[in-house]
Amino acid sequence: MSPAPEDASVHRALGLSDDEYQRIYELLERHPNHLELAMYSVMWSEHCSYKSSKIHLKRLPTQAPWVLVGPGENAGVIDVGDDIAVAIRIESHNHPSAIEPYQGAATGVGGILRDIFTMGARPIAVMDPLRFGPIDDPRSRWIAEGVISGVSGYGNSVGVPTVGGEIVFDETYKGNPLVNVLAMGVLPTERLVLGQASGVGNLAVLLGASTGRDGIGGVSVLASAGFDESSEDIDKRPSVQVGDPFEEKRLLEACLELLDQGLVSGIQDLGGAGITCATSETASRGGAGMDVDVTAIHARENNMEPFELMTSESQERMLAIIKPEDLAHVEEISARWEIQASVIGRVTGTGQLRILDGFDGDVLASLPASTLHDDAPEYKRPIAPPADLGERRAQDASQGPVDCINNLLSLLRDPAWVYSQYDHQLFLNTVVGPGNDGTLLRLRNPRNGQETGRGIALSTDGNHRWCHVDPRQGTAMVVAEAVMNIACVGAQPLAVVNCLNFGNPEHPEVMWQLAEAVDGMAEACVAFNAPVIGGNVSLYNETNAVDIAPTPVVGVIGMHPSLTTPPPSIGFPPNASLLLLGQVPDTDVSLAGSQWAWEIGGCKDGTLPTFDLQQAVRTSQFVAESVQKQQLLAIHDIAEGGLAVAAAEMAIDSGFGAQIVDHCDHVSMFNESGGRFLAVVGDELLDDFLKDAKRHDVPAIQIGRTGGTSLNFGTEIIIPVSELETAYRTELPEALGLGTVNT
Amino acid sequence: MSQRIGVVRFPGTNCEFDTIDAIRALDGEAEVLWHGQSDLKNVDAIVIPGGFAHGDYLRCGAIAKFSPVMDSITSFAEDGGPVLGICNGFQVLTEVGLLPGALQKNAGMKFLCSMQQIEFASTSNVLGQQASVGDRLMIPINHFEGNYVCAPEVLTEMEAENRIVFRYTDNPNGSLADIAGICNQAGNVVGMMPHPERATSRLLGSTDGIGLLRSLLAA
Amino acid sequence: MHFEVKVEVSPREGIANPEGSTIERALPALGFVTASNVRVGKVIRLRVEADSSDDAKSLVEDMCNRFLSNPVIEDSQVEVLQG
Amino acid sequence: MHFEVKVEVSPREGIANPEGSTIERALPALGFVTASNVRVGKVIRLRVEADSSDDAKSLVEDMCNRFLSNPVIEDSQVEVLQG
Ligand SMILES: Nc1ncnc2c1ncn2[C@@H]1O[C@H](COP(=O)(O)OP(=O)(O)O)[C@@H](O)[C@H]1O
Ligand SMILES: [Mg+2]
Repeated sequence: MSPAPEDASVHRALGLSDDEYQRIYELLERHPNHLELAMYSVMWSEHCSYKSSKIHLKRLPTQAPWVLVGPGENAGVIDVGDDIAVAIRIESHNHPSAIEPYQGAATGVGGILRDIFTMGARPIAVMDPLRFGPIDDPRSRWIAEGVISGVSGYGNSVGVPTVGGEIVFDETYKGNPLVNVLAMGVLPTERLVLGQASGVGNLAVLLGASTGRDGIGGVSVLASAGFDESSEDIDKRPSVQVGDPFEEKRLLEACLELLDQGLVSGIQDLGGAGITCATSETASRGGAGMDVDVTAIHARENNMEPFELMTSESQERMLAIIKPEDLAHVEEISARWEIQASVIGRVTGTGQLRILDGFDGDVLASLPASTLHDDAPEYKRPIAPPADLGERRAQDASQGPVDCINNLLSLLRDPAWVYSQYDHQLFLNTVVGPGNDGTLLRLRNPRNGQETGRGIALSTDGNHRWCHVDPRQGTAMVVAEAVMNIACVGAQPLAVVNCLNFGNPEHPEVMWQLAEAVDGMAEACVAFNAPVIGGNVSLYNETNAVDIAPTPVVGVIGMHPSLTTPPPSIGFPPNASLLLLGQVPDTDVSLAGSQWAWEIGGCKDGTLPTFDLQQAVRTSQFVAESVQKQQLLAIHDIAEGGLAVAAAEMAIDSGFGAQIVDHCDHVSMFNESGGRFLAVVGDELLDDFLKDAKRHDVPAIQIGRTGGTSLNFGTEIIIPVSELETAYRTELPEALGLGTVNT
Repeated sequence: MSQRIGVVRFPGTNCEFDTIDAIRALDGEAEVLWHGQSDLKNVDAIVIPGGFAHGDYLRCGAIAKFSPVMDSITSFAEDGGPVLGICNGFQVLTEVGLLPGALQKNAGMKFLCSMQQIEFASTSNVLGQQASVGDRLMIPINHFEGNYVCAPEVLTEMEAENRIVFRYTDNPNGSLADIAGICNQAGNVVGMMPHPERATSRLLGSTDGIGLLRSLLAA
Repeated sequence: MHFEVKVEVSPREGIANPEGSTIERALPALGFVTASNVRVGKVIRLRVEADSSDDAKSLVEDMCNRFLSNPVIEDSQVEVLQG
Repeated sequence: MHFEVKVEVSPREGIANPEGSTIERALPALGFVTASNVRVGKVIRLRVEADSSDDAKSLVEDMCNRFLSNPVIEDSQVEVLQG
């Protein structure tokens, strides 16, 4: 047992537990000073250290022959052939977006892009899975509107297209929106660089924006003399970061040019924990140490304290490790792109991260670089399923005010109001953009722009309702949905990234949800042969001690092997056969976890319909191949809102209706059994197609014909397509189109 | 025959390589012209592509207009050289005064990215060589500031001189007189908000921009 | 009664102002005098109906805090110009 | 000498102001008092070096005419706040 610190209030105010303090004492074999404490506190925060989730994340499959870089680096990287690699990552910016929606979302986009070009890749796509409180809640509308403007404002200006995403409104996110952002980039495989510092004597150059007092957050307690007196200054400290897409754009171009010219041996973006994180991670990944001169950091404000400089989360900065002889060249490129470049560090062979007041000045902090992350605590937090799980699962989710026509109309929502604010076409790759199932991009060679004749498909998906009812199966269904979305554009999955948005990890039920979700994700990823190559965990998503519904969000990336013609649209053509593919709902079909049950029936529990993962694998593979062979006139997967919503979206897309036999009760119309698609096949191909399906062991039943001006379920439910379209198009513009109020 | 096209790159420009790809796909040659250099490298025509030159800070084009390359382009245009400004490029051309008027924020105060139908209102300019008045094209738009305004007498004059090049058939942004593109008196300088380079491939949904770029290449 | 009101919304002290910094960086390069501390904000002028100047002010202040600006990053100042 | 200067750039009379009109349309729908004549402009504050207040003003006015505002759609006003 080590001696107690002089003043235990210091580390506690910084968010470090007494045990964590002990650990630091043991690692340093002395008491840490305030600067060192500040550095440990940011690096050992949940956000940076994954201390609650690490033990579970180990159960995810991460390997495949095409995986070049798995979890742990800034982004996952896969080899997609032709000497091209693809980098992909997803991250959350939930809490910042709740306070300042525009900047929260904007800096979220900026941050994830840096993760991509850190790997040497040019970012070519962003996706934004978004979740907000109810659309009739004014504050949720204000947050939604600000977030969407922020993604638009930053993404468009920085010059990376936003090619898809999600928008979900639910009570569970009231007060705690989820703003996740995914980015994907391409690079010549040989340019892949990792965030590591090596070569004693090499220089660490800080590139980009000046360092201000942004996002100093918890550490700012160090600014006030005594920790018990509340200091006005602290409140004034701007913990809100403002994004500058123009700075990011110049930084991106400059970094890619530095990489192209081979001037960089390691590079790391500055995100959470700022310079502390970037210097310690690069040093310890490279098995080296680093001397950092705080006075060399270009600062936005005067009189910044060393702990402020070391922990600031100012945006649009990167740390590059270069050889001393290349400095002039690096400075020349930086100047051309009008970005600042300051030599703030030197690589040493000691393994120590030393913070100095001038390279020859006083030592302000000295700690083994690797202890900041490798020795971060790892918690095995208590896990317990909810005590009333049995009762919850016994509930009947099919009760409620059944009115199939109006129920269907109320479940429709067109996300076009959102994505029409995003440039989704830049780089001339977008074959299938937002508004469909998966997004499909041309894959071109990043060296010379040559087409490869292949396509990259992306989809992001989450479903808090399924995951609330059953986090394990729900998460497996979420992965399946993402795979099914890309199957609709002819692609098969290569890899998965995930963002685990959960409540307070100190609640055993939340840890149970997390553990179950990880297991469900692992099962599905194994089944689809799509390893998890990266992700992010966002915990403490709660309002007034109420946790959000578990919301694992996945991004799936897949490949279309021969992209010569666009895949079929989702729209119904006239006069063809409408088929239901996939798992045939059997007797235990249930509305549990469906949008109908939550939004209309008012029951949030029950037992999910049986989900046959292997069947979903076969079906989506079959659909992807059928799309590639151009056998389908239209295709759409069945997800939120069930068969009825899927059919309505197909009708709205083309203006043609369909006559569906049976399926005219609310359970058949709105259940969300996983692994199903609606496909439209021309009469001349029908017999062959059905035989083919049978050969692939994919259930396919003809449920109706397309055409006409209405969508019919059975003989009684008849809805003019124009009425569907009005309901679909008006909801978002009416709620958000006029502006919103901050309440 | 303008075979070599200079494509201007300001910090913040983002459509330069798309524009170059589209030109090369039509067998044209393309060169990047860096904003800080006044040398136009003997190109035969110039495109100022879309993006956010200097972040569009202050106003779109406000900082870009001071670039050395813009001085050279102004002389080039005054000598009759073909110049096309697309989106942000159109905004820059109005800022430097090669084209009249200004582009304000969209009437709906939202960024708009969508496929839009436009109609040729005049063909006596560098883009209209292979077209007829009334031809309708599907070309994507992608802007926040595309709402064209000018003084009433300027509009009257442009109409009298046949200088409205394109009009929207369904005005998306509140543009005066549905204007999507205009030209100078001589017809060698054209500015348009829609992006022809985004309409050059069947895989991407439209090929209606090809004729426009061909016309520029032939100017 | 009609009141003409002017609202000035400016970035809060310490909060980055990318637009201002970009202008600052550009000025000397464009041949203008060097300037420092460049900050760009918004000014909104409007006419409202209210019973008194004080009323007009508080109406617009509310509008300002909830709609025209976000107090987390912006300061705003409301001035009633004339009745 | 240092001078703090304030520049207000406002949409010209007679030119539509989309930002102002959007706010005007939104106000009643969002439950605020109805306002008319809403016009949104920019305010730029900067510090310049000059020999006198008059000098500072004319320096910034020049900057304004050529750079900070676009006379086709905007008017501008320069005010020297303090020396
Ligand atoms: N926030 C958003 N940003 C961009 N695109 C979005 C957003 N929300 C939805 N979309 C797009 O709208 C389409 C439909 O979304 P969604 O209903 O979530 O699809 P699915 O159910 O097939 O996963 C998709 O193409 C998606 O990418
Ligand atoms: Mg889908």
